[in-house]
Amino acid sequence: MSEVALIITEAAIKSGILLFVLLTAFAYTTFAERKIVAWLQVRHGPNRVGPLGLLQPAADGLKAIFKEEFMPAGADKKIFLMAPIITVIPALIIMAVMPIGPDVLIGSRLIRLAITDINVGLLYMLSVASIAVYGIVLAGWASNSKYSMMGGLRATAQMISYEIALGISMVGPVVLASSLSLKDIVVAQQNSVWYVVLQPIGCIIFFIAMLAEVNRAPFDMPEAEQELTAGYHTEYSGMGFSMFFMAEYIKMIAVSAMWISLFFGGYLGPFVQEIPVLGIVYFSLKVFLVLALMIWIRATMPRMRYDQLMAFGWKVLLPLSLVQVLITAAMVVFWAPV
Amino acid sequence: MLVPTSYFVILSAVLFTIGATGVLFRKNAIILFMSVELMLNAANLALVAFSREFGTLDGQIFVFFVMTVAAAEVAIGLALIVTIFRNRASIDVDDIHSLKG
Amino acid sequence: MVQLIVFLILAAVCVGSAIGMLTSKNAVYAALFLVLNFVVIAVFYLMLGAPFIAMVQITVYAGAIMVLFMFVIMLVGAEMFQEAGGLNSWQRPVALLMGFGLMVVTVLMIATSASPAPPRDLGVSAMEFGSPAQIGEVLYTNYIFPFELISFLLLAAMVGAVILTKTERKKRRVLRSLRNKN
Amino acid sequence: MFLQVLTATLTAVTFFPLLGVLVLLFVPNEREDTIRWIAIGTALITFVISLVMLGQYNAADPNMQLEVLLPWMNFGGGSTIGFHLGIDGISILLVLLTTFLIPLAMFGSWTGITERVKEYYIFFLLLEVGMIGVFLALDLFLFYVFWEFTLVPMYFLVGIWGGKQRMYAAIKFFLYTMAGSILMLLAIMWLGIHQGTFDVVELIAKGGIDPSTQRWLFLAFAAAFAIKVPMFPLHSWLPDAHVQAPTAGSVILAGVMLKLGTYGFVRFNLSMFPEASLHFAPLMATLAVIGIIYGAIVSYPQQDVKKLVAYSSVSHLGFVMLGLFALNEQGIQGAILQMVNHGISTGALFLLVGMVYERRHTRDMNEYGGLWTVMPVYGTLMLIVSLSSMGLPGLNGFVGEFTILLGAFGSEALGSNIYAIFAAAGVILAAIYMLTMFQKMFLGPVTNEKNKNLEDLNWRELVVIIPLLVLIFWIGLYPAPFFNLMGASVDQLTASLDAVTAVALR
Amino acid sequence: MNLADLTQMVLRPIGFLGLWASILLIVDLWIPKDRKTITGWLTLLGLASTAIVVAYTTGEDPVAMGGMVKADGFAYMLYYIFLLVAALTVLLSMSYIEKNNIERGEFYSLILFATIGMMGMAMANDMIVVFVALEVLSIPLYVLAGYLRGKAESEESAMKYFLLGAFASAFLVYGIALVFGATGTTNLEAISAAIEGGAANRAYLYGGIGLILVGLGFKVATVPFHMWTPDVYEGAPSVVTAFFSVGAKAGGFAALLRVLYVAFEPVTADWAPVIAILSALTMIFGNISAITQTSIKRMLAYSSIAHAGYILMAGVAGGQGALTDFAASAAAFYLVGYAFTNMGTWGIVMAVEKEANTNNEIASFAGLGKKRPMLAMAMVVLMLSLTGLPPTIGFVGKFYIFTAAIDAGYMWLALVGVVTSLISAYYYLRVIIVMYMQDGDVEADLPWTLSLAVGLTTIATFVFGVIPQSLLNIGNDLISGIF
Repeated sequence: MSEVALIITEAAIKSGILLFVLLTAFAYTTFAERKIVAWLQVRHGPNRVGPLGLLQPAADGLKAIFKEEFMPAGADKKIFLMAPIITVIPALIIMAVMPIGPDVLIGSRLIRLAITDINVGLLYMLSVASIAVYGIVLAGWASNSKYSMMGGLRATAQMISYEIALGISMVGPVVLASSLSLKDIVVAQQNSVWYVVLQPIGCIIFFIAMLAEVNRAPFDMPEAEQELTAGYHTEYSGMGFSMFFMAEYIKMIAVSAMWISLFFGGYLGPFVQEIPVLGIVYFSLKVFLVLALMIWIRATMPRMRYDQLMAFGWKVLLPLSLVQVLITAAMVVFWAPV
Repeated sequence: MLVPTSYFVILSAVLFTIGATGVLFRKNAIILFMSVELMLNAANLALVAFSREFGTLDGQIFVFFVMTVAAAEVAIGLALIVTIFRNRASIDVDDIHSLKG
Repeated sequence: MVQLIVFLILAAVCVGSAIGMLTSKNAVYAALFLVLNFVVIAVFYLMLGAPFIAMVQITVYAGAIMVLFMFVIMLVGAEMFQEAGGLNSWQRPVALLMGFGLMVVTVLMIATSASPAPPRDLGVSAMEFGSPAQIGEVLYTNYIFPFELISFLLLAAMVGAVILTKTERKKRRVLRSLRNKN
Repeated sequence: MFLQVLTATLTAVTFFPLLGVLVLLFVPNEREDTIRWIAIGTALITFVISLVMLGQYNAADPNMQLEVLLPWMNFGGGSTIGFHLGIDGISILLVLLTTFLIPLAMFGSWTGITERVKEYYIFFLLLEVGMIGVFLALDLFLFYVFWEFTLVPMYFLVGIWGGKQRMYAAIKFFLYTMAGSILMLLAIMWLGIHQGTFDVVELIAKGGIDPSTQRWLFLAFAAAFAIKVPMFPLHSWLPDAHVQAPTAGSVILAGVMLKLGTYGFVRFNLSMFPEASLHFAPLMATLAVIGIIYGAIVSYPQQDVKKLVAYSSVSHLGFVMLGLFALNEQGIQGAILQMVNHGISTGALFLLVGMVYERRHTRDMNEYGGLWTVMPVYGTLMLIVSLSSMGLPGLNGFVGEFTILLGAFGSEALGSNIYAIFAAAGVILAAIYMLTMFQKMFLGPVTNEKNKNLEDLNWRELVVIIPLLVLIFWIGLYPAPFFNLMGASVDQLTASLDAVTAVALR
Repeated sequence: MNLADLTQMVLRPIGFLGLWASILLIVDLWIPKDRKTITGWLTLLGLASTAIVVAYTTGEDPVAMGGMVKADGFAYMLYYIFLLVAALTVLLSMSYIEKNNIERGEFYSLILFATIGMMGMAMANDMIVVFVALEVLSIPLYVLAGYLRGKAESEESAMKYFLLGAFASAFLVYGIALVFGATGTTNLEAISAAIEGGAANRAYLYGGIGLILVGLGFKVATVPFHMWTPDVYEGAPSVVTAFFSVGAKAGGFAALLRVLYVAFEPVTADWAPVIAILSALTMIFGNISAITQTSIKRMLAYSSIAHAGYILMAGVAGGQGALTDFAASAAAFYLVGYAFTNMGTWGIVMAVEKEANTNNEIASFAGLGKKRPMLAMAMVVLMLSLTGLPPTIGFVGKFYIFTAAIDAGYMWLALVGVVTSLISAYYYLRVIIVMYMQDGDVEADLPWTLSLAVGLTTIATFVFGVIPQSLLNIGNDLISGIF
């Protein structure tokens, strides 16, 4: 087989695996969320379908598929149908540059445990994440409903605002590793320490901003049930609704993966150099912990008021992240690269 | 085989003229503004193509600056549109007729 | 060859979306067409060895600028405005014809004068060409002056946008009463 | 050096009126008489300074005298612009005429102007600066500055204190004159660049512009001057401006401003572009003759006295132009003297018309009739001045016109007597329209009730007219001193012209 | 080269002003709302001290930042003009923005930012700096044009200005892209060298030059890219109009002349006739359209178009060796003259204007000659200067620029210039007529800052019209042998 064909085959296989993993993970994240929240609230959560309710996601999926698609009156049909798709696609491709383990040798071939590793990886994730807004804002607009519209607009404003803090808080690790490639950043932490040690503020800012970016509690304003009756996806049902749901949870996974890669050494862990496959395990474990943390927060934190949320983003997070960049730059200049 | 630079330039010229036509053709201030953005993008495409042709990064850097400027322009432009809308619920440039000409 | 085919397909999409933007009645559609156009252009950037610019293109243009557009369109309800009459009946075809003529002339001019040969191969450095590191290197040395200059631009734009849109409550009431009078 | 320039006679005579302006600025508006006295006093002192200048002047020297030269500006190209003043036989009489007429005109408008008095006199003094400057400037740039500057005060004088149609007249006057002068500006710039200097004396000395270029330069300068003169067919602004201007304005307009044009022809066209002058002499002479006849014919049917006098100016200045383009000594000498004559006679005519206008507020001849019986002194004066204007021997007009005709007859440049013959016919026509006017207004019985009780001239009006009358007789009877003043300079000019003529006719 | 190079001597003026503007933004927060005049004075202080910095910077090695900028005499000359214009604007605006209830400290900062943009344009030696500086100049102006909040015409004016400005920028960028495609560089001197080398693709090059001309033509409002001017000038707050009718124009010309004289010098013979025709059209159209205007703001708008034509005339003379200096100093001098004259005129317009954008008819000047003789006299001097009559700076400027054109062999252009000056006399005179020869009940509101500005400009207009040598020397000394 020629080199080109090999590369294509490799990429195709990796993509297939990733897709499968993501979809499964999505399904079980929803399940996990319901379970964890239930435990935290001293309930049982889903436990009817399958042992411990483990088949619940499958049942939910089946139900969504067979449910009737409902088209609101006066909706812009084309865009109404397109919006969920536009939301899902970025969510699916965002993980393409995420390294989930060190390079492994299979036969004579060095396989990277990421679909691709490009030198603008971090930017890629950021840009794909920024595209995701469209689905939401279009869904809100196309539904021809006040509440959807408000939800959509709020989501847009919120995401744009927090994207800045998110982007700037990334600069710290990037400067320390002097690369925009996620893989390089992870490797750099191998040689130094996890950047959470060097970048505590950046780490926290990123976490907060990423919660807002994926519209998770306490920043789930756009879909606030009490005010907006679920926001931009109010009018969606069936597959449309589940696609939004899917996008949201996959994005959760994606940003969690980003967070750990930037600040918690990604796939790094004991003996990962010797046994590369351990990287995948560490990676999955860390992601799961972050997801659990997010669910925990959802279960315990009250929702923020919208204006407070915006003010917090612009007046607290953004300046803080700028200060963080300044400190990092000073550190790098005066104490030589760490 | 690499695509010849002139193909990109021709494409960019086509986009540029479409944009320019849009500015002359449309009346909705927002769409007019979007046409301008299209023109800028056409210019950017040409710059990147030339940059590749000469093997220098100057063109790419220029594009970087154009994008920054465009972002700033959009901030101002949209602020203006919002302001005007507040006062008079229309952004049709023909409706803006308290000034003649 | 593969590249050429990809180019031609994408170029068709690109021009198609541009025309779509031009002819859309609905501003939201126009904006979406433009987003598509920008994304395609980003792909061209990748083809031209400018990955960094491609990513910035998507983040800034598609992710920020066009979202803002969309936001404003929805906020002010601009998509509802039908262009009543628009240009005078004879002006429209004239404008279109002029635009088309200009396009043909430009294309012919470029096509006849520029060499159709593909650009030279960048060789080993091809992988690194246009990488963030390289861009940064140039940006912070040769182009440091415009880079600093642009900070004033951003500051001014920020101040300006705030000034333009910030309304004091009192004034608003006056405005509203004025509008009611009219 | 700067101080020297500041105290030089020519600088003093040019800019002294500015001192008066400065003083006037601090006088309160209400004290009108004070304002008048200060203004007239300034003008009189200026006249005295000009007499001092006359004393310092050496009539035997044909070159520029009492020169003032100060580098002024440099545009970084080669040519420097200088502040260059000087006087010679061609300009001295005109300077004296100006300084002489201005106080008279001011005095004459004592009762005529009652509104915005201060501004009026300020503009008048500014006008004086501009006109004297034009006659003295020896640098093209400086000349142009003064030349254009005269427009502004005149524009205001006509526009603010003029008659009913004053705005129209003012704008017409301004645009017409400016239209000509901008062409001259182009030529000036061309000369400055290609000849490397803006200095008139240097330019004349340098010469050597090739004849075909000279022609268009000549035309460009001529455009400015011909409009100002005004030559037929560019005269249409003149009746409007004259009729609408206040009396003193008309006096200065006719008495001095028209001479700016004829002076320009002598100083610049004849001196700097001799070949072109020779080339265009027949054309200019033809236009001049047409002007003489046309002016006279159009004057005849006018009912408005002022308009009549205005058109007669077209005719008189035709003589001046004819004399100039005879391109010989008599012609030019006569022309220069005729400029002075016209200033005096027409100035006096306008003043006299103004006096009766102040009494009756009309200039329509039909309103008058038999004035002689009511105002004998006025009638006598009017008669003398009219006769002078039409060129009766023994009065000044005759001397000028006769010399000019002599020149035209003997002119090699024109090469034909036909011009002189037609011009002579103009003298006769002048007699017709002048006498008709006189007859209509002064002779016969008093037909109009309103005229019955008109007062004759008072002492102030006599003070204004008498000096003019003295000059009318002086020049008419003993013109030699005037010819002496200009003789040497004109000789020098004609010598160079003759050389050119000789070459051309060979 | 690194960040430390930003402290290079030649960058000090622009850096100093930038710092001042930024600090002013912050300082302004502590200045009480009803005493924003303090901010105005601080702005003036900043401009004055920048002028001092400029004076101490002249004579340094001009090329800096690896050829990005070239702060030579031409740039310094223009710095002075920009600082002057900005200072006059600040002086004019103090009472104006207070009167119209738009008093905010940011107003002054925006003026400073725009000034920074102009300075950037004057020192640009690379297309990228031209472009960025142009935008730094334009964006504050868009905001300033819409500063009369709640006034529809001001907002519309800003909108129009903005859309056309953005449109023009797009042309400029595409033009630069094509020139880059032809020569492979954006550095002005390198472009020139590449063209001389002969390798440049002519189609790209000429297309690029054309589009750059269109782009900059929009900015400086030459025919046929002028249609935005009257509306924008009329709708914007008068003080802002004054600012951009001089400042923005000067900045645009600075860049235009530099680009033409330096980058496209080898192909002078090809672009000079185009510039000549543009210049002629601009003069003719601007002046003829001004005749029919009844609003003084629109009249001045068209007049400013016309004046762009005159300055453009200097463009044709350039690119021809020694003549280039001559033309450049002519343009600079004309700009100085125009700055004084026009700022003064707008000051008077503001004095007569009761509330923003009212009382703008020329007819509303009726009777000014009687009521406010000094003010009317000032207006007369300024109008004469705009017409180009001696003894005013406008005349010297026109003389200078026409001489440059004739020197370059464009006699016909000079002819168009003088003929259109004659046309312009008609409508400038009309203002004088109305003031002096018609009666009216005009009221002029002259706070002392306004009278100071008007007085200074009028005196300068007159004095430099009579003894311009000192000014000429500055120009000649600074601008010699630099292109």
